[in-house]
Amino acid sequence: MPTLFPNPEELALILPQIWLAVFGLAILLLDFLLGPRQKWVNAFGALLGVLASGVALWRLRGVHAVGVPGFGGAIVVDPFFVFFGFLFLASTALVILLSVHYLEVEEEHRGEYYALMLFATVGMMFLAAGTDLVVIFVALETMAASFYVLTGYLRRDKRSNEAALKYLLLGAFSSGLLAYGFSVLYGMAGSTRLTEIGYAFRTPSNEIFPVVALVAVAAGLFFKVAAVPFHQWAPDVYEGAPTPVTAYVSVASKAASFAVLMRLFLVVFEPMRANWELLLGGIALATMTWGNLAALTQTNVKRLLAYSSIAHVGYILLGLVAGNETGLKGMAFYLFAYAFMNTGAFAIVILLRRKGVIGDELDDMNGLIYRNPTAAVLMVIFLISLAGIPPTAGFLGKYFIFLSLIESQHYLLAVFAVLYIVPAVYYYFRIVVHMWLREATDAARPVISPAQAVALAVCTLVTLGALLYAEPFVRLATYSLLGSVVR
Amino acid sequence: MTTPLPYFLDSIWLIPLFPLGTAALMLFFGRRLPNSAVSMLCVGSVLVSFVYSVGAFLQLRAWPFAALGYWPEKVLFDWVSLGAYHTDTRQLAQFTAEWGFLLDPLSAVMILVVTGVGLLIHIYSIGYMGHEGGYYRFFGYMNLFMFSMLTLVLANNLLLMFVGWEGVGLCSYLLIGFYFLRKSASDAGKKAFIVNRVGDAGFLLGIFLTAATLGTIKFAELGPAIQQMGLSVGAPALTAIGLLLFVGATGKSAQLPLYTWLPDAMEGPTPVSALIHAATMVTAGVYMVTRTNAIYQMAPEALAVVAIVGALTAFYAATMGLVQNDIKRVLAYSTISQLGYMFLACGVGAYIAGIFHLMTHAFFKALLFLAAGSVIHALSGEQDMQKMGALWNRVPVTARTMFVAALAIAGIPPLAGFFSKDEILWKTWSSGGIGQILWLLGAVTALLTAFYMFRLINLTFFGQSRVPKEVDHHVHESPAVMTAPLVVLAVLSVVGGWVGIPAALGGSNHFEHWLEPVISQPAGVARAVALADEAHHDPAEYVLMVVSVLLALLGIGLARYIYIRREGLADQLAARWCGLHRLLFRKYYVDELYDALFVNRAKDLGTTLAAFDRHVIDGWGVDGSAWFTRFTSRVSIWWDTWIVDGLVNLTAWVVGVFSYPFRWLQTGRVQNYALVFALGVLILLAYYLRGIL
Amino acid sequence: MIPTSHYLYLALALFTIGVLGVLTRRNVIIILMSIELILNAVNINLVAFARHFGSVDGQIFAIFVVTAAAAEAAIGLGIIIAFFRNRETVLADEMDMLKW
Amino acid sequence: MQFFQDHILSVILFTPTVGAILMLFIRGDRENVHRWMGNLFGMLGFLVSLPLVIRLGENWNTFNPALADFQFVEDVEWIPSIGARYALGVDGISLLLVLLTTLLGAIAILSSWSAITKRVKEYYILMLLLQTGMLGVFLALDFFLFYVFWEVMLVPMYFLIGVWGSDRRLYAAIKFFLYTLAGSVLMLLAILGMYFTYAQQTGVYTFDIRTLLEAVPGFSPTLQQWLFWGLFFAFAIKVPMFPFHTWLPDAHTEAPTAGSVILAGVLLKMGTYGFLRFSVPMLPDAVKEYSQIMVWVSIVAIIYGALVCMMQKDMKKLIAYSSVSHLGFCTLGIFALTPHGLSGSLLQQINHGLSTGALFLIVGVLYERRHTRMIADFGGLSTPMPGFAAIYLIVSLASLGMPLLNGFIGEFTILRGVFEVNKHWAAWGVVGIVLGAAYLLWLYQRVMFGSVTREENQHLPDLNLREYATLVPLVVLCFWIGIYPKPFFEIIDPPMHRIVNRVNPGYYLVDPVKPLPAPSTETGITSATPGSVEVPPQEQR
Amino acid sequence: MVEQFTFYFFAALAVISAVLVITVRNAVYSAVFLITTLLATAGIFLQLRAEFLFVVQIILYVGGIMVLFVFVVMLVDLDIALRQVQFNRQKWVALLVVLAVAGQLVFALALGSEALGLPAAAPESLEPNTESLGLRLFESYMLPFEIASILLLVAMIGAVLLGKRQKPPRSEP
Repeated sequence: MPTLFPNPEELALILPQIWLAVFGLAILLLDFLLGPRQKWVNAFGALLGVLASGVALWRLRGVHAVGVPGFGGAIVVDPFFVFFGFLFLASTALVILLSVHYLEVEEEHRGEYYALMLFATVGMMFLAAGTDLVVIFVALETMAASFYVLTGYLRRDKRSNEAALKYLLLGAFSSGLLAYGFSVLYGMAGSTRLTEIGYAFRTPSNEIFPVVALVAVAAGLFFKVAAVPFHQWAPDVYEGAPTPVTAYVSVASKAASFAVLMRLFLVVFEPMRANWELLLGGIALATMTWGNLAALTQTNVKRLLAYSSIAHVGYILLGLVAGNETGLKGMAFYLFAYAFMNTGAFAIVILLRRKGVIGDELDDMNGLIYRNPTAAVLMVIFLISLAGIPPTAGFLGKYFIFLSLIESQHYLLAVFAVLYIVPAVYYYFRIVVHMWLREATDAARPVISPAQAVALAVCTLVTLGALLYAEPFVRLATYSLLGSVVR
Repeated sequence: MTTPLPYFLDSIWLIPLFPLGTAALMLFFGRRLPNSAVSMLCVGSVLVSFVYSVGAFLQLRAWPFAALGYWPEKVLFDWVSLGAYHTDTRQLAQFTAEWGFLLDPLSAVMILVVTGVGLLIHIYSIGYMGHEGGYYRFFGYMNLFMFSMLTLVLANNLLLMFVGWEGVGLCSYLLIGFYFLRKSASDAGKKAFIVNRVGDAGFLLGIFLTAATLGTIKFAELGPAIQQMGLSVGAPALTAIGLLLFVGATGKSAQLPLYTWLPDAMEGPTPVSALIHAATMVTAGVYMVTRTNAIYQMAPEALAVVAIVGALTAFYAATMGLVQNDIKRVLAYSTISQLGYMFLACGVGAYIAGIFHLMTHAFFKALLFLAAGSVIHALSGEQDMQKMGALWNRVPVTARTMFVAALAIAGIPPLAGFFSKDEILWKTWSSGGIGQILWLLGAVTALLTAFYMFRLINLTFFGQSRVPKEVDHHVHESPAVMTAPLVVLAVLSVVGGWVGIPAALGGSNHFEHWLEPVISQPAGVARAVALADEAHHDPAEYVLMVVSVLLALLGIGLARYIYIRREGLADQLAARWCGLHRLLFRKYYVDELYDALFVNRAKDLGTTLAAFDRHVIDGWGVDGSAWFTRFTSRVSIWWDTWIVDGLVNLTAWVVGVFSYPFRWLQTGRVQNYALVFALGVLILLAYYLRGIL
Repeated sequence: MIPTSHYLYLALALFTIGVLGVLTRRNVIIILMSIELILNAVNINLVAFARHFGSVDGQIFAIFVVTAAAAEAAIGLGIIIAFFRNRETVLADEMDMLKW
Repeated sequence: MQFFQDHILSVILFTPTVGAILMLFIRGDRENVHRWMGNLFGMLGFLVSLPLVIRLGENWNTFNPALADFQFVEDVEWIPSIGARYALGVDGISLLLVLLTTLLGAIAILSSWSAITKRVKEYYILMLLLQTGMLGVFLALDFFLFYVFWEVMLVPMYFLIGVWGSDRRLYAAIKFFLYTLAGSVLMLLAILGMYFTYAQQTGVYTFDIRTLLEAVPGFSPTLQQWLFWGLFFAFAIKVPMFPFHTWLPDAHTEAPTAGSVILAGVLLKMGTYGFLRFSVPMLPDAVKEYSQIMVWVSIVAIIYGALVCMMQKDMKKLIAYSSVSHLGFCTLGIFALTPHGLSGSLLQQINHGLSTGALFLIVGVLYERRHTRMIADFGGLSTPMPGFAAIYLIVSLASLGMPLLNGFIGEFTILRGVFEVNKHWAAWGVVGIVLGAAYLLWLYQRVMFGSVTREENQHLPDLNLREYATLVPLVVLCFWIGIYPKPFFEIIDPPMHRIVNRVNPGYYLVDPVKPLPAPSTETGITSATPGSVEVPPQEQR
Repeated sequence: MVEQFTFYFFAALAVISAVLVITVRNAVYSAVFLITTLLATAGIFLQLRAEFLFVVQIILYVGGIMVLFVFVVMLVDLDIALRQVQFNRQKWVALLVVLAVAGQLVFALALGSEALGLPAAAPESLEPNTESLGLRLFESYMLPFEIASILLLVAMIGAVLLGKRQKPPRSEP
């Protein structure tokens, strides 16, 4: 006899999300009590929420490999989820730290911002945990809706408006396609549970519906991760959104989308691997190509990083193409490393934001080494890591991807993948050139606020530490694979 | 197996070291020393070397070679010891080159000549260079040269010889370019060095081939190794070695076709010309051929080439010597010519005759140069014989000693040159084969030699004075420090040949007996020497002697007739055969030819390759589409401006080419994005439906 | 009895029209309406399949799709208003500050 | 002391890093403090590397050439889950390169004292980091570690060229970076290929170079060929071999003096080191198959580099192209695959580091005085700068292969080895030597001889004490190697013989007509003691 | 027969109004036609025995969302919008692409539906379904229901945040 109300054990499974939601609501209320000078308390509250969520998540870490299903199989709490959950929480915390000063400069410091971030995190965590089409769809919408609002958060900024509108129109469009795909999936299996759909895929009644479903779902998810040719929203949105949001979108939203992408491809579409492997390889290659080449001539740092993030998507997809343990481990590690190095890079861009200067053009970087040597040095570390040059986490991520390609005998893809590091270095080092080799056009010395310092320190430590002392990090990535996603 | 060596023989390694010590001292600290200290140290060190050489020579005479079967050798330590390698016969050998010094009769003669003549020239230089800047540097280089030359001579293996070989080349470069403020001087130095390097390349390959063929490069082991390897006479490998080594020799000893540097080398100070470009360094090739006679004896073809090149050079250089007006250049061509004689001797197997001529030539040619230097000194640096004349009594010592030297080189008995040259001509004649043709060349050369030497004497010391007024009243005899060496050398030029008076003239030919042990005489090749021995009383020897003396006298007489008796005849002759004259005067245009053939081509190639680098490799291989750029004129204008401005780097441009299409697709219009999205779906679906259809 | 496939064709037709609207209309509000059309088409699919399988899951899914559509519409219109205030236009192709 | 003995390689490796980290905490405007610190740690880095060959006390173990293994090995786990280890060690191949690196590093740092006036702090920090990167490449015994250092090194070098270089520095820096990166990423694939194949065969995931050195020759021939090409591009670009050399003139020319010294002296050696350490011993069959191509490419590089040198107007560019030519000799020696070729190649790498390093220092001396590198701007410098003239001459001669100086020994040994395989190759190499003499002497002549044509050059100061201190050690080493190279060969030969044994297993067994004397290990006077004669075999009379 | 008539009537109505939604010039008309489409869809839901959804469709969609639309359409300047070109420049390409995709999908459905094979379930088995739907919703789909609450909260915050009239900026950003 099913009960209408969940038992405590089941609630414990979603306790991390509950904490986030509770704190989000609390912030909305708290915000009314705070004066304009005290808005940082919101951020503090949000951090507390993340912390509480983290503690709750930490207590779930012991879940066994196949995971603990909850809510009648709507979600599963497995290492895969725990890993991604921590990743979301970490990036949320980092972005919160980076936001405080930024919002003060923008004079848009309000509690809704942090509440929305927490709600978005809720969505992402359900996305990573979801094993039901409905959960996935709603969680995705929750996350996306939060991001639409966050992107348009600077209402007075035309670029922010435009970015939000583009994001919304295209996001809704892709959601429509995704929902269409989901409906076909449902039509195939008669159920919304992924496991059932998985069965249906293993014994397909025909070969055409799976294809339609695959294409629709894949296109929808590729849109979310910004893979070519569904990526075009990314540069515009990244450029227009408030910079902390850009960091957040590029890191957390991407990780969440990859989580669901991995789960769907590995649980549902796996039987069709022969069908989509080549296609995915092609998309990954196209993504790397487009991202890298388009980034070469950008003059706006955020936009440049946007294209570069597209290129990174290509790399991560390659792990899925390889599909073996190394490849999946590589995806997890890559996303992990990416979260920290990319947030770090955006953090430097955020530093440059001050009254009257947006600070996201390459020229705004000029002579940063004179104006703030620490920032310039850290930026170099992040960029090196993004490019995939040791001794940084980014290298180890790429290492796994390349190794998996070799293991699965995708040699040509491997060659392309490694060679694309070269243009990547070129455009990342354009930023370096501006920071180190150009004379400063701007006398102002950006100051690192304490919160930003903490965030930067964490990013740096992880970016360097994940290679220099890589063992725990590799174990973490390995841990994520204990989950049910792996065959 | 080891016998304790007597003191001087044990100390032969010190002989090169004394000059090296002072050379180092000069080069590093010479600037702070007064000239007198410089002279004392440098001349003193050469004197010490000379004393040690004499000591070693004397002790070597007592060396019981017959009993021991080997010559004293002093090995300091392994130098290049490379471990195992395969010889051409697929045997394993150990490549070792030691810092080892070998004193045998041959090197004993050489060190005596080198230190002896060197000492005299050093003394002479005190006077000659006394007023030049960079006095210490000059002596530093000179002593460095002494070191190198002595190393060359004393080396017990080919590689160490090569050290000296390159060392003398370097010193030659430095000393020729000593007046480095003069561009022609530094050009000449560079030319000398590079032409020598060409020769050295051959030498180096010769060393490799020796090692590869015989498994050793030690002189003492060459002969036994040939035996052991079972190589027969005329084995291709040996011929190849012989030819390669001879390429080295042609470079160093200025033989055809690598002789061009020597006349230019006259840009150096005159003592340098005397020491390096007459007495010692240029004879290194002859020494080397003699030193490796074990190989040449087994390689008759190579030997024939040596002989032919030698004879041709002798003749060819003599013809050019006929018309030169620069006093030192005449002597330079004469040197080349005389070196040709020496090679001719070696080529017909008469190595000892070659070395004999080497020695006597060292005496009289050094004397000629020093005397010429003295004349130049007297005339405040004038070298053009057209502006000399009638100096016989104004520089008496110089003139008389030079006259003696000229007689010696012309081959007038009983001066040194007569014996050595005659020995060569006789051995050539008697060697059979083409020997008689070569003899003819040699004999004509003797005529020419006598002619141009006395042309020089006549133009310089006799006839009308053509000395310009402003120079005229400065003319003076050189100081004693310069004339004394002249006198000593003059004496040597007279008596130097008496150590080798042939048996035919009742002498005992000590020289030949002294050197005989170092000449290897394998059974089959002993022909030439054996022939010479058999023909001990061949009347032909006397006939030839007379012929050559007559030719020499004819040359002297002609010179006297043309340049003293019938002044103006020379110019008439020159006008009559102006083509020939110009050809000779311009040295057969060989310099121009080499420039056109090699030097300029190498430069062109360099330019082309640099351009190739810039345009094709950078522009095509690396930067992809730049190739396309080059063929579209419009874009190439851009290209040029970019290169010139250096503002836009190429890479950025090329990546831009790739980048912009992707950027243009990013129109900023949301519906374009959606359209691309839809297109993506279309393609994805098409991909799958294609499979299903 | 209407075959399930007819509903699917109907849904496809509405879906296609919706996509076409998104791709061609300049007015952002109409684009948003077209997206509603797309989601509506998905709902038809879902409900048709629900009847097909005789389960209510599809209908429940459809309720959530409607919810999502409502949320998107609300946010979308909010953004449009903010955009319109700043830029005095609602035309999609005049929205090109961010490009390249 | 015991700790030092056990961890000497780590100490060598991280001494510069420690310096760099300390300097991070010193304010940037205290430039002289940074200069002193930089020099202190540069010198310290050199000093701590000396105990590898110099005994420190009773219980001190120095490098023993007789041992076949890697020595001073440190081996601890690093990333166990992927099998990467922190493993360091030296053998005869790397020992000299390590010493060369520490020496040139110290000298390069010393040479920058007055040349670097802006951003002093960053400069010294980057120099020291670069030092660590380069040392790591030579010391690593783990492929993963090796690759990390291999790439780490690029970044400081990029900045050295990019920040402190001359006019076209940006272009040169990024070109250098991208070019070398393109090669090294392909190497990464090759490394991963080995790693994976080994794991497939044995189930053990390891990057250990020692293990892979034994295992890789057993891989399938096809795979070996792919691996060869994968490694080839990385090394060939670094060397640089002929068609991949175009980054080098730009980078060398634009880099600051110290950067050029390090580039020429050490960085280029990484390519040849890679060939010697990995390509040849690991992939003997593939190497044998492609050795012909490689040899011809090397010969082209030798001659091409030399010819291009002739036409250069910029001193640094000329020297840069001369590196192409000289490194051509090194690769020529390697791909001759004979003991002499290999030994000579390694020695020539050291030689090139010393002499070309010194040449760049010399150009730096002039550049510091006149701020131009155009040959035409000089002439007749012998008069105002006699000491400089002497040193420059010696260095030029060393570079062009004058006997008694180091270059000769190296080139001779290489050509000896090449000659054994193919006489034509050696002949072409000799052509390179001749050309080498031409362009270097011509350069010397144009710069030093003649009368002083420009007023500015009239009173150029001669070398000062610091400049002597940078140049004299190199000159002394040039002479040492030229006159008594035996200690060097003793270190170099054993590993080269092992390589030959791998590539050409029958090499030492063919017709041992002449028994080989046991390799002597003592130094100094060996075959003859003073006062004795060595008796040559009886000569036939 | 009635059933078929109902279906085809509503289907035709839905499609025709949908076409009108994207073709008419006036955005208000578009909204009206969208309402028509949605109502027609509601009819189809009813015909599919999804009474609860029928109600949701009318109340939530037509009553809620469309009011919002109309409101916004009124808010933005209508007159200008009317005079402007309604279709963008890529319309023909877009039409082509969309028709191609639609063709592919039709093709796929044609192939796929045949293979779907299941006979339609009897309508009676679904009747009455509101109760079972409610049970199912709170039994199996309680979690998405809860998440949806957050989604709606986000939408609310967002709409308020973005639609609110903004304060004049204190200084130029």
